[in-house]
Amino acid sequence: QATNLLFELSRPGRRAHRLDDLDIDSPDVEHLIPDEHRADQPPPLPELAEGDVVRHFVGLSTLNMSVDTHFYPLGSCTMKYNPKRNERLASLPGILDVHPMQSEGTTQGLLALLYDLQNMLAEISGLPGVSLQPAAGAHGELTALLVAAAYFRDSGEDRKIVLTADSAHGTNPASAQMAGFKTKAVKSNADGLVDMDDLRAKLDDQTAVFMLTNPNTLGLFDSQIKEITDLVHQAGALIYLDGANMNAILGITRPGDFGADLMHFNPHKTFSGPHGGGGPGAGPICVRDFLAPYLPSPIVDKDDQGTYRLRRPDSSIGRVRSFFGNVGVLVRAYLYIRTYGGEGLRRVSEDALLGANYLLSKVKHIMDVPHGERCMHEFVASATKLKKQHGLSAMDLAKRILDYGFHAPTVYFPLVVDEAVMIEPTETESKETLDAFAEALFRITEEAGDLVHQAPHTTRISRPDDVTAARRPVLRWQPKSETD
Amino acid sequence: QATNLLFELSRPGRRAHRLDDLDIDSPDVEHLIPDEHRADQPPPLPELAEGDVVRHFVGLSTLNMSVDTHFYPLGSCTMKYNPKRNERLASLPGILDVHPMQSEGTTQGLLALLYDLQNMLAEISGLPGVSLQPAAGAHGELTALLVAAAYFRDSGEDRKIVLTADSAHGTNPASAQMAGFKTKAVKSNADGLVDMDDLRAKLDDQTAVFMLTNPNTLGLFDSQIKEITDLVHQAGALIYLDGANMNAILGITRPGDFGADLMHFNPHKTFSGPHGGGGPGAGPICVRDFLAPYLPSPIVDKDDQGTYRLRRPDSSIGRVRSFFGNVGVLVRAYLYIRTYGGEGLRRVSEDALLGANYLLSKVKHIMDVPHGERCMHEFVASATKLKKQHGLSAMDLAKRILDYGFHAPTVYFPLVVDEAVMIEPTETESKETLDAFAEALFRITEEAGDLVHQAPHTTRISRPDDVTAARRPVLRWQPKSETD
Amino acid sequence: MAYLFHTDADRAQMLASIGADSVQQIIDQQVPQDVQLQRSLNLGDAAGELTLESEMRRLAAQNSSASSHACFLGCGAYDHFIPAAVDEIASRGEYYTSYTPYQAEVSQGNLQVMFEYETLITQITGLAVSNASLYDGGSAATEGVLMALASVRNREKVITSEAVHPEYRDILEAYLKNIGATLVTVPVGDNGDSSAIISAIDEQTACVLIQHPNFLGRLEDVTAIADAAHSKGALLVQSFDPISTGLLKRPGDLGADIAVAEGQCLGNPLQYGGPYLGIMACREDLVRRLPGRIAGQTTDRRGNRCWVLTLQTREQHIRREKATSNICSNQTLLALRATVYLSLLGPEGLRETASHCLRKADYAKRRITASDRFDIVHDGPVFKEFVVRDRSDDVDGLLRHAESQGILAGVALGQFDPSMNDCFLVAVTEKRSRDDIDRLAAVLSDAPCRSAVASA
Amino acid sequence: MAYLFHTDADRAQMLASIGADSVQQIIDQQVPQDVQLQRSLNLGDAAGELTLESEMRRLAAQNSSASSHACFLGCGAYDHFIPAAVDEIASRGEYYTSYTPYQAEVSQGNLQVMFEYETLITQITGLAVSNASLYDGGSAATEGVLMALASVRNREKVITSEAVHPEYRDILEAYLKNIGATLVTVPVGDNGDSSAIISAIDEQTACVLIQHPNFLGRLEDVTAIADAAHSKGALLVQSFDPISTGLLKRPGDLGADIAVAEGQCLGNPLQYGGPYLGIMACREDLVRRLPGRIAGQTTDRRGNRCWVLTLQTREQHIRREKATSNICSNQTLLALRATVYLSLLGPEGLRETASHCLRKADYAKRRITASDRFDIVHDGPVFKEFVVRDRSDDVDGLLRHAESQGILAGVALGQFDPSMNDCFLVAVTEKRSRDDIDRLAAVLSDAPCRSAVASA
Repeated sequence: QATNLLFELSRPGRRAHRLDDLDIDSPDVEHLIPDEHRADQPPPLPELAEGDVVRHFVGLSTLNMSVDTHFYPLGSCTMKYNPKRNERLASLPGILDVHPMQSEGTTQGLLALLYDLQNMLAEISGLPGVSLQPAAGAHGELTALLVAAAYFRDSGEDRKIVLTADSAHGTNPASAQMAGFKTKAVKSNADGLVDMDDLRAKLDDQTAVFMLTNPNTLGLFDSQIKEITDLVHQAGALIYLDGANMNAILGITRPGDFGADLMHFNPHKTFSGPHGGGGPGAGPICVRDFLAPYLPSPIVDKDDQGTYRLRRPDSSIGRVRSFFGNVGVLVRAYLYIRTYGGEGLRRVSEDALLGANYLLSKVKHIMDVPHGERCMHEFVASATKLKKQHGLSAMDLAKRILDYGFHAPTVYFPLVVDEAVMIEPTETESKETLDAFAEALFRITEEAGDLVHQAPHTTRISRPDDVTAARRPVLRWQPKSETD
Repeated sequence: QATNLLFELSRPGRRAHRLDDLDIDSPDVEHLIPDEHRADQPPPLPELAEGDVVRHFVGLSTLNMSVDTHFYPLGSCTMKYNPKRNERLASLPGILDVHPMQSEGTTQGLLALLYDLQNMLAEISGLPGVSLQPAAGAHGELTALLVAAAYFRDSGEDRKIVLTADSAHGTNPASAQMAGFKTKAVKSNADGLVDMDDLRAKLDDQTAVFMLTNPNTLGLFDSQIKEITDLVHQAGALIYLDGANMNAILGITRPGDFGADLMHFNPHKTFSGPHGGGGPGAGPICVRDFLAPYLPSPIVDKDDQGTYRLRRPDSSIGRVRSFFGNVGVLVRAYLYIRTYGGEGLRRVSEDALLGANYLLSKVKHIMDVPHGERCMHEFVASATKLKKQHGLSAMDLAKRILDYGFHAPTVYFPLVVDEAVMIEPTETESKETLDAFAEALFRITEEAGDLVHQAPHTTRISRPDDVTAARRPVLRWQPKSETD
Repeated sequence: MAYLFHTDADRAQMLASIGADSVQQIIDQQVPQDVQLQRSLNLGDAAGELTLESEMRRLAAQNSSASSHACFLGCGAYDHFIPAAVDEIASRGEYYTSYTPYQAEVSQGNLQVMFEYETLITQITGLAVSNASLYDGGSAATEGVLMALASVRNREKVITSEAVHPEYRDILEAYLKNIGATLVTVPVGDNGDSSAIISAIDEQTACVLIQHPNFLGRLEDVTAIADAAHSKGALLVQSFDPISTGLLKRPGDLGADIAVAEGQCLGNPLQYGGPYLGIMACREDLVRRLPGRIAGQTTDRRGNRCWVLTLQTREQHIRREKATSNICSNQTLLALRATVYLSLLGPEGLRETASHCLRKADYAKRRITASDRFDIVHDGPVFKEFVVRDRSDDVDGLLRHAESQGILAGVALGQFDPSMNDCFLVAVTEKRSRDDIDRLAAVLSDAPCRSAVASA
Repeated sequence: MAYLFHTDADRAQMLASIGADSVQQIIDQQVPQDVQLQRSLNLGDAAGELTLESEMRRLAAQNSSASSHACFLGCGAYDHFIPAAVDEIASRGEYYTSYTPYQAEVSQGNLQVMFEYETLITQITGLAVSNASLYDGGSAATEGVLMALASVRNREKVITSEAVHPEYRDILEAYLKNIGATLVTVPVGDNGDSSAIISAIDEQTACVLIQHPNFLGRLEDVTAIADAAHSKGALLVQSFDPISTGLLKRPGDLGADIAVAEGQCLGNPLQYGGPYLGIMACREDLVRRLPGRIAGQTTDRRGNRCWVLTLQTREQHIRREKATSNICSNQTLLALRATVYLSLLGPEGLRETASHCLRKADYAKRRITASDRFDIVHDGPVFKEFVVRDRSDDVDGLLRHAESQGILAGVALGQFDPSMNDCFLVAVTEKRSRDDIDRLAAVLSDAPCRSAVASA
């Protein structure tokens, strides 16, 4: 399959897309653009025929694993089945071809959908204020922290510290930093939950927000949750819930009910918007009523006549993105929620729990699972013993499993577990697939030597040299003459 | 990738598609269908989840070579690039969702397109009567022969013999047989063209039609063409042109101009309708004016008011297919012709000739090409010498070339060349691809032994047992209990 | 230009390798001057993608369709729902830009799909063998008759019924005309029973072709006809509705020897009549007369299970004039769609779909006949299609009126049979909502009458 | 249910392996009773595919769109033509159902696309390095400023202009508010020259953010601003229109240090504002401050060229609070579309597209101003967008009237700047036909006036 770069396939004079001759009278380009602005020639893009382009990109696609082709138990990423109906319906011209600057009068259908989605997310989260604007989970975190900052500023409180769990996604501290906060990490205890003593020690009147992931990145629901949220609220701080793991608790428990004040959703995870090779996602946030006035603009309102309107909240932080938000992703989330309905969504989480606990019940006989007999929608195993006894690292395991036709789990995250192997099967994989995956893991533990250390063997490439890539970065193709 | 059959993936109780509850009052099924008609249970179809189904069929697709992924020089099949715009435009709801029994008043756009296509095919063929109804090339042959039979019946002539070339596609004699004719084969001469003596010997007042492929399946344009058609016409018979090779002569010469009376087009070849894994195609036919009254019904006419109407020709043979024809394929043909225009279509054929002659100029140094230094859009090489000298048969060559990432040429056809290897590069492959293919052929001739005899080595399966498949046919999956 | 590759530099190098000055020279060396076209084809200028798309959108907007209108048209082509996964899979280039699997090693995807399709067809027909598909339901019916003629030696009579799709009978007639077979078409009796067909069967009869549910939507007494045919040594060819097998007994269970069908309803779009999917299945002992491609299971040199085209000795590229049929293509892409469709539905989904059609059709009957102007012509059970009589005898005006109100209300039957000039055929699929049906009934009952309602 | 797999039998076996009686028990073992939801979510019933499709079609039909109307709206989102091959490729499951290429061995498709995308972006920007994409043009502009602030130590002033997209400036403000940077926004002078910006730049200035062509369509004097910034030790961040590079000099050629853009125009659908594509490129020496994912070239253990995510030490999952940015996704699917789009266009296609936009915009200007009611506000060159003044001062009425005639005529500028209440912004892409433009002019000139035309 394709290995040549587009640029290497280029031949001067080849063409794919062409426009027909202009059917209007118009001065030449030279008369419309002054010399000082006009380029002598267009950018040196590759020159290709349409057949080249299609074969190239179709060929490249076959070098990817994907949910459509493989089991993809990448922990924390919720790689569930992406419904084809959602792709079809999000592509209706009355959705796909709507311009963001159209007037409200011409977008009532879409605004109705977005309004309903706001309400759905409020119901699922138990938090009434909703902004659909953020473009990704991390963007939602940042937005929520900007909201919190504005709230404290308005309240005249000078709180500059954000607490994060040491098991948190790296985006938590990074988002806090971008929102102008200093961060402190709260330790996990031996059970993988929040260390209450450490929390108490770090919580004070400087604390603005405690960012919490629950269930956390170990796949554990923190049973101390009410105690935690009460403690934080008593200190005058807010609880932010990282919603990356919402797939575990839909209809089972609601962040707003267990004490969260702000949260984001990852619709591309929880509500099966496809991940698109790394994006686009979306990161809508939900907040308590007293925080709603600070949400970014616009949100969708419905007036007395039943007309949908865009509105800027009274004390809005402004905007975090141009236009409304990642509407294409949001439409898919809406369709997903409608497809299941309220009871169905709970069943999603139940099946996610069932699948994860079933796989856990098999994997724990193969490798260590440090934190407990039960998990929510994912669990974290450790290759520490395997590494000591057989020289089999988490990396080896991840690489070798590719040869068995499975995508690898997440490895080396969360940082609180050595040689972490984080497995999230999701609810859309069959028992047969989970059995086959466990069987493959088991077989790998009986393998040894180069078979595992040099794995994968069946893929086009194997163990790329990351170090050289970073030390002497080659970040673009250049014609020979330029690189010489 | 997928090897399990759908039926093996089935688990009782799994479901994908569901309908919501009926929103009407209606008696139960039992009251609407009497017992004697009602099945106790629905057919024993497999039970699968949507994710199963998608992963299964996406996985299977990756086991195919295709034009989108590989060079596919399958002689006589014209595997050219299938334009993506045609797929998009043929899928517009106003085309795709039109019911065949709609009134003319509701289908004027589509009828206008089909009317234009009739005229385009008449212009390209030089034959004014057009039927778009036949569903495939072979169906077009049969339809044209039914037209010829009706014509002779009306003329009171009892002509029961159809002549075919010995190099002809097998469909020619088979179609003749189905139309109630007896067939005789006309030999090829040493140059691969029609043996004029043999033609003269076989031509008499029993001859209804001479079915001719020109350029023929050797990729040769018969330079005797005028002599042939004159001779046949003098005998009171008709010339049928098998249009499989029209990609060679668009705008260069027209069948009507060189003496053909009837012909079919293969729009899925010549006009790049995708081949769809073996279908659908279409087989519109064009005929001389005196044959037009016999065409199948309906054809599209335009009345004085500019309204398009369906019409049954006066002496129509009736129908050869339900409804209008393979409209989806015809729409793509229309779009293809519009995309090139008149001069562009000639360029298509010129580039097809250029590519084929270029590849010929390379291949003739690697293996025998028995018929001449020049070809039209394809040529036939022979592995006879390679087989004698290196034990490398046409089959070995075809199988081994797969390992190099190319689809195989057509082999063992036409029958008039021993160890035939029939190569049609088409105009939508680059010089680089042709060079790489020739290089691969050359390398294979330097290989030997099991490397070629057991090839391919890189594919999921290799050299299936065709003999057992035919002797003890297994034509469906059955549950274990049934097969035991 | 459009999809061409060769640059001027490529052309020069290629011509040099060929040893020709120009492509025109290559042409002149082969195509006699006197047959060369001395002008450009009169087909207009090349149109770019943007131009073509604008034009096609305009042209498509001139057609009504099952998207713009509520569609109650049937007659063998039906507006059933097509799940999105069907389109998603069938639009993969590896399927639609591949060809007939001549090289099994690089066609296992298509071959396995063909084998799965064949199995699914045996499951919905109750017969042992299916081919990999034919052109459409109409030509499949004719191929079924030809196959029966070839299987039952020395008999030339074919019996069919007016209750078989008139277009299918047109095809049959065109094919049979030149090969010396006799076609007997039995009129439909008023009571709709099978006695006329049964009494037409004799010792000269090679086969009987019936349709069940029939062209007018009624259920035939297939078992009785099958028994009668078999007792005279004839074969029964049954054209059936694949969706109906979610509720009705299957052809094989009813005694048919050969089952044929239009497979459009199984996940294939209407597209004004084609490409469609010809389904054909038969008894095991008839397999070597079966036309069209067949995929079968075997093993490769390494012992792996795999699939190949098989029984090719029946086919034209080997047998030439002795082939069982001239057909050398199959409708793989449409068969793929049917395979995905049936996989998504499964037994319960097919039953549910059939049941919705049946019950909505029944509801539509009742709603339409709430108006005095309309009768249902036949008593007795139907599946998803039924004949309505307009007592005002203005079917054409009625249907044009409905079109203008966004409804494709039915197919005028007068075009097939002048005695049914006051009748139209209404088909109801699972896609028609209660609202669609209520609007249909309202539009029909509100339509202006050319004449007063005839007295009852 | 919908996409779930487990049958009752599966459930029983799985629970047995787990050693639990029920899923509820598994929940109870982890989630305290007092936080469990004691009711069902109030989200209505499950909707089947057919139901959902009917509803969505109805809902979509309530929106106007660039399909139903001739669209002259711009402001950073444009109705450019998208070749069908872009959709075909991006709809392959291997692309859209995969995730961030954490395992390079099974992600070479996405990684190579990212590397090709980055190269193409360097080609259209004239800068040395590109990341693999950001959220959208607006957040990219802000990330560009943050990057400049981090690169130029100890300066906190950011200068921008009112001629930068107002929404982009809103984002910038929201981000800068909490991190102690000072934002200075320079008004647009009547003559549109760059003197105001240039004179605002001082030794405290970390960077200048401009847009060229600017929000009102005009061309800025980028080189002069770049020189001024550089002479004071500040960086220039330029937001540009990727399509314009078919004709205009590129940001890197003009002296920009960091280029950002909205990449929607490169083959991505409008979809009411997102998801879109944030483009960002910079000078080589700034690479370690570049936010977002970056793919780089390397070799594997067998010595084969391949691609990996690289420079990850900048990223949040390693650096956490010391990361250059919190962004951990990129818009791969949209970057793929842009990559395919630019590959299909090539240099000549991009020039042709830019040239059609330019010349059609010029034609539209002349047609619109044929009516006395309308002025073009600015002299001087524009690319594809320009400001029209309605001398009758009834922009809202005008635009509503045009909507009713099937035309989305422009964006009212009063919503951004009350002083431009009588102005609207018109964008013309290559998709607008002569007929579209003529209709636009006719509809505008025929629109009813709220008041008489003000005297000139």
